[in-house]
Amino acid sequence: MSTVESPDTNAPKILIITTIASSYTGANTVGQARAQYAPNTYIMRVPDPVMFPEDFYLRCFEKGFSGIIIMSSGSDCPYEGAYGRLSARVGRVYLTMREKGIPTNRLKLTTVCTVCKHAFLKEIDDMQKVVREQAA
Amino acid sequence: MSNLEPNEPHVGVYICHCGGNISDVIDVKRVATELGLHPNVVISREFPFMCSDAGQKLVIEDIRSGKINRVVIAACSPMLHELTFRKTLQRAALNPFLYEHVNIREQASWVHKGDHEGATQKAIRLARAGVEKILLQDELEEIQAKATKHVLVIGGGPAGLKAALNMAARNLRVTLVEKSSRLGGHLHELDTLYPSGESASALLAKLLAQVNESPLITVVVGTTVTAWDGFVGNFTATLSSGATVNAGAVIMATGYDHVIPAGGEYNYGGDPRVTTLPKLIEHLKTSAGKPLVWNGVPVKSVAFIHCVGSRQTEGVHAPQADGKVNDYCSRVCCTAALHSINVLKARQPDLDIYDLYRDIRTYGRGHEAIYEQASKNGVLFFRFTEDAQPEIREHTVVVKDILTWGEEVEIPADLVVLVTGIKQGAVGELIDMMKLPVSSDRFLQEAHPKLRPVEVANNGFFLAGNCQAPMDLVESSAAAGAAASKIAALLSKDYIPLDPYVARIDSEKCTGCEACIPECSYTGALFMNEGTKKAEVNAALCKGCGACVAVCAPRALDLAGWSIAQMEAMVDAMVTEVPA
Amino acid sequence: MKYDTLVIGAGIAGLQAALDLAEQGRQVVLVEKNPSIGGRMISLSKVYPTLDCASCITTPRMASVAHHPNITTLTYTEVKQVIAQPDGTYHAHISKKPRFIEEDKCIGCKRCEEVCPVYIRDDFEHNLGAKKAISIPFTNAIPQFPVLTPDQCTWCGACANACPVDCIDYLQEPRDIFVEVGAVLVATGFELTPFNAKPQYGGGVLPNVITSLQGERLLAPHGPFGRVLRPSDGKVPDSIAFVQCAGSRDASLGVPYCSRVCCMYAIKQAMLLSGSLPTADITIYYMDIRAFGKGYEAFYQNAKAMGINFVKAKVGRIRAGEDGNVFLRIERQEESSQPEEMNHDLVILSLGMKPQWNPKTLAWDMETDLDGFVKSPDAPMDPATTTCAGVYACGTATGPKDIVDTIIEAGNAAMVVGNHLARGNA
Amino acid sequence: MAIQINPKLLPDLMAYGAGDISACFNCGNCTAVCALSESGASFPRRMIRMGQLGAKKELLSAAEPWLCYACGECSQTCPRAAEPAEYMASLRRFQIAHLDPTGMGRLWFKVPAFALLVSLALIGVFGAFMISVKGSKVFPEWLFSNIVAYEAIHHVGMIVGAVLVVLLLMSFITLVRRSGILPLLKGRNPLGALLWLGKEMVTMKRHGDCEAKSVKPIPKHKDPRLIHLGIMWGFIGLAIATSLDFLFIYFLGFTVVWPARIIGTIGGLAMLAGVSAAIWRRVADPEAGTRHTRFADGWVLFFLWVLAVTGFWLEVVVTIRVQNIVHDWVLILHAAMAMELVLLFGMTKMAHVIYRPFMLLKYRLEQTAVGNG
Amino acid sequence: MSLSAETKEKLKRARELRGVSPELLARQKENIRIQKAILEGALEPISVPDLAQNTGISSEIVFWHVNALRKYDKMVDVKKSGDYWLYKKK
Repeated sequence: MSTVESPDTNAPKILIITTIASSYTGANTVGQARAQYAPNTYIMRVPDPVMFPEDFYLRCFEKGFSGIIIMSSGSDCPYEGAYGRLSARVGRVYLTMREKGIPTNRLKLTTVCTVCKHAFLKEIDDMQKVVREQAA
Repeated sequence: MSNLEPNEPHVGVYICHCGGNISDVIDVKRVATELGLHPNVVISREFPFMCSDAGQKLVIEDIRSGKINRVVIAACSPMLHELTFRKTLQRAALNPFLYEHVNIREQASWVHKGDHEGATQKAIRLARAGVEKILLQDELEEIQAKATKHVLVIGGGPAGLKAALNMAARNLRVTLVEKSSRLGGHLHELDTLYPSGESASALLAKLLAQVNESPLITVVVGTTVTAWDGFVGNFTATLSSGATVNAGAVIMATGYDHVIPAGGEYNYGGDPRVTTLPKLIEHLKTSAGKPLVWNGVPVKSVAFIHCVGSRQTEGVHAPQADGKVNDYCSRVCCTAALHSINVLKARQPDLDIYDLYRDIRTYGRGHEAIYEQASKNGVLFFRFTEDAQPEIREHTVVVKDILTWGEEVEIPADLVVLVTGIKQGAVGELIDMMKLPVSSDRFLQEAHPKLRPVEVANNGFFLAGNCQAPMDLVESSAAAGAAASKIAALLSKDYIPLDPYVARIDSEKCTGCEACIPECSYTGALFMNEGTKKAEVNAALCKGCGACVAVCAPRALDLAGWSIAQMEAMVDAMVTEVPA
Repeated sequence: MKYDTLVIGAGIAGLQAALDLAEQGRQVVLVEKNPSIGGRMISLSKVYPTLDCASCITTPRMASVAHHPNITTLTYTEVKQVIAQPDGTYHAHISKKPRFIEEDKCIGCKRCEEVCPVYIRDDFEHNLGAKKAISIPFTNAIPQFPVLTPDQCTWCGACANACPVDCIDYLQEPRDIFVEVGAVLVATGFELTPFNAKPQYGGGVLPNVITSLQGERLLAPHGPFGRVLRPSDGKVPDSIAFVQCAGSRDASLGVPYCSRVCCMYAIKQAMLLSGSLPTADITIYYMDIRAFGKGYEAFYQNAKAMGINFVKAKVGRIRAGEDGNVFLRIERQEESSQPEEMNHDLVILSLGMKPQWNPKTLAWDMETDLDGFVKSPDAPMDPATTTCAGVYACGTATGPKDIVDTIIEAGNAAMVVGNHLARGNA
Repeated sequence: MAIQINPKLLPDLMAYGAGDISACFNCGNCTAVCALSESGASFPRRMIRMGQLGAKKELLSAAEPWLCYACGECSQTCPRAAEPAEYMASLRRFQIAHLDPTGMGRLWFKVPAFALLVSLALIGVFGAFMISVKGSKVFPEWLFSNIVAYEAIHHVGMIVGAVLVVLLLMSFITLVRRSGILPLLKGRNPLGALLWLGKEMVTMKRHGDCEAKSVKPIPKHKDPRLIHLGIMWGFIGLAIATSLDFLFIYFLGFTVVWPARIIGTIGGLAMLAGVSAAIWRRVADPEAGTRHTRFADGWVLFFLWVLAVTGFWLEVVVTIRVQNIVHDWVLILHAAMAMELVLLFGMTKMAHVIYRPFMLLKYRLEQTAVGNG
Repeated sequence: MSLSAETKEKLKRARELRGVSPELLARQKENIRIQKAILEGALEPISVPDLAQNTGISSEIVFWHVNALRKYDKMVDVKKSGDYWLYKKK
């Protein structure tokens, strides 16, 4: 079977991990405002990214994601202590990434609220630049 | 025909057009065809409105016919309709958690309008990810929390009083906690109420009498909530008195504060002839029909300036304490100001009154008549724009008046009344403690303005009155009634059904390493069973954050409905190629 | 038949109140005079301030009501009389209008509609679109039964011939239903102020002057033209005007009150228009912008930032120009006092709200206020109470209001009705 | 320089009849709906706002009140029922009253009882004057001529006439000064504007424009433009007839039926018809433009009507040459009322005969200046 | 499928009871004429103003019927041309 590959199939992909409480709603807000961004962005919804072990992120890179943005709830986080744990864990992921020679700017921990439209778009924009540089 | 074993997951996939909201951008037929190729997908359809009755019927019929036992719907945001379709599955007698909602509207068709191919491919990948996730999903059961038939109302203003009375009428016990020393809130400040003109004191007396009569309402004044614990159906509030209150639900009726003009705005604080509307109303209340005298000087002319502390623009207005301006409309001030003006004019017909506004927002029932009455009373109106604020001078106010084609007009004024807005009360600590969401205007955020207007996203919290947004008495009474109505339904049974998304442990895999224990922030939620030497979870106390999951080396811990395996399967689906 | 509550009107207010009551364990009979539940909201395009599509919020509620075990829904049915009983309950006489089909047989297959040769104006599309003399009211209608319009039918028999289940009944008569209820909730909603009330505006005469509800249909996903086109000749409009206060705040029309929703729906429609017609000029002529609700001011400011023109002027006259264009005469207030004619190719009159139904027709002691809406004598603390014991009201039956405020009021009404029933049982 | 507010002017203006104008919320509907409002001559709202702010000087010099023909469309469509048309009428009264150097004009419009008393008193005075001068047979001769010498009466009459001329002159100077017409005339030939004015006065085209835009078609018998043309041309006809009559009698010693009598009769009929229709419009079926008729305005119509009717009466009497005491009374009444009308000309609605053309001229000069500039 | 005897009888009774007004019949005839003219005039993609000019029917009425026919699958919109859409018989 011969398939014509769309340019998108090979385009670098970005995984966006969002929280139900804040950033997922924030991503909806962006949609409601009809702001536009590229479709190589895959939004994953979780109660809190604190659930992911370190190897989850490395596995994502291995499987084909070029960039990961973790949009946490930051100080708005409904779960006690979760943000601190998460940022510590991401710090450990960075160490492993360095060891493995993966540029650390391919993983970004940030905070996006339910109405943070501009922050959301800016993070995507920044990461698009990173993954395009990597691809080039 | 599918060659799946009967006990294997049979997935039905439904792609919603959402009118043209999705199908105008995404090739929904192609998405459905592509998903149909998945070995576990036995039905893959597209449909104009999945949320419509006909759409839901389609799902029900497919389930009832035995063709499918897992459902994936790619449509709008799950925030809107995940619950709708769970109920659909329930109607078809299928476990409602064997359902995955894929968002291809807010996060695909709406944001990739210019790239139909890219959006379609993304939709295919997201729908596939949904299929992979649901394939690994087990039948979850709702957790039933005990329903304590006791409600905590925080705030003893009219909204809190009204909510308490409503719930007492349904035989729910209520504890009403008021920070100040007396019930009634801002009703104490008011003279007469618009549009009826009735006396605020009389109304308050009536309400207080009803509250006093009710054996089910316990009033605690001069008290705050100092500690907060528990979950819907079983909250525990610790009061400043040291007492604790057990409640199944809580109504936030914490009210509002007046905006105090900041940084010498309109010379407020510096010029004794500049005051605010609340202060004028207080004066009206105490001066009982007498002509207006301010600082011992009889007043002949008054200028009212609207939108002080409301509808502010960055760069024009000084920011509030948190660095943001109040860009919202305070809703009640236009009518309140005009009502007070009419009261003044009735007392003192020869008083010259000037009203400087941006838009007169007498929107409510009977409000426009108040505006008209003010006009007929001879009040002279001036309209200014946000970028040309009126200027206070010696005994005059100067304004660039739109109604006079932008000419500068000099208005004589012995007294300037700033029509100040409303802001969120000083409840920062309380809502931090309760972890309640706040909107950009600092008021408490409802779960959805239309679907769940008086509920907070956090289970068991309800909103009544001005803590949610500025509203007048009629509106906050309605909000209090609506919140009470939701609680009457919530606490009507002996238990409250809760989402089952909590941590769970495969005790076979648990090595008893105890690494997870310090990760948990919720007392009693995760603990070591002394007998088995393995970790255990108390589902009613677990909040489902998943912090413990990440550190479990043998992967014995997982979050029900959000397992790492599911997430990994989704990642794999997202990166799998889509044929063009 | 006995129920706890009779809810009159199955718009968003009636639906929400019925659901809340049913969730509290009350038996509700919900009476709707139209062939489908859903009210005005189901016909709207999107709703402010979140820009959710109206159907997305209404249809699931409609489905929940239709399937709720505690709710009996009677559509195409009118309340004829409500009589108070000495024990404080009410007896209601309800009349079910003939759809001219047997509902227990009909499978909603639409074959009758396909074959019917008579094209008539579609009231759901506010006459912009067409339907057949027998047709299902609209795509998402609940129930999915067709209705035959007898005074437009030529009795040709085509529908009966095509019906696979032989459910057409050409001689169907109205049917009486009697119910006993503990309380009544009036949620009868609004209608637009008359289109032609101000002859200076050419409403109903100039084809490119349309009502705001027609504007909603133009913008709705399944609208009559499939896209935004003007009615006179199908041109893609390039310059669109909204005339605010075209039916409210105007003593000369007998509607001195503010209809509360028109500013916001006009801003919303303007935003949607600028989304679907990015190059079009859109102007809103207004007296005061009343963006008073939560998030509304930000919505208004967004619209301004999007390039929608806001002109403070009350439109005086509207006249026909060339090629279907329309001229609006205004006083240029913000610059000088000079009058000016503005050229647009589509004009939307932001009409106001007046009560859909006068409860006095039921000859009970329920009063309306000067504005014609149901009187709320205890308004500050009990907005749902009426002058009639055991009868409550909510939504736009008690005055103009938007969906957010209506839904909150409906929740409150459910509480108050429930309290009334609880008192009765005690 | 910022505009200074004078809040006391509006209540004063309202005393001239604009009783509802405080309800105005400045929406601009009146200006937008008005067929005659235009760039450089925008009304009624500009005038209303000036009134609200208390800009008395602007109001007294404005031509706009005279550009309005009270079609009533603004009042019919006013969202606040503020009656802008009536406000414009009040401004006309206000201007007229403020032109009267005696200050009586203000009382005349604001206090109906005053107007009634003055009116009746003057009829009495002029009646007495007539009786004494003409030596009527109504009363014994001694009653007047014995007490007051004919000469004395004559002299008083002369003095009153002189005072009247001075007052009218003063009014006219004030009018010219206030209206600000002089700078407009500087360095310009007013002939074009005068021609335009003449044409406008003959046809009242602007009045017609105003009605052409009315949403409801106006029946001919209620058409205010026709009514006004009838009154105006009737008046002019009568004036011509009277002058001719006077000339013929003076030079020939007798009058002739054509043209004097015929023009007079036609003029009289036109005026009678016009005035009757105007009264009927106000009494039988008042509309936006007519429902607020003030005593001072009704007075003019009443006087004109009585003058027309008594005029015909006398015409018939002269023609059939019948003499009796009733006819004498009618003659005295006719003459007395005519005299009163002339005397009060400057402070009543009659002044519009000067005001409107004058202000139309100013308007034309302004508009053409704008056009040229 | 043909009408059952019972339905036939009901139809006959309905005709007797309610009747069909001459205005309704005339309108129906006119509508059929207009729709025929529109469909015949739209064998190739055409705009509403052109269709109106060709058929001599006012563009407002043409547009209403074009949408009626579109709704019932007898016409389709093809593409936008200038300020107008082009419609075609299906």
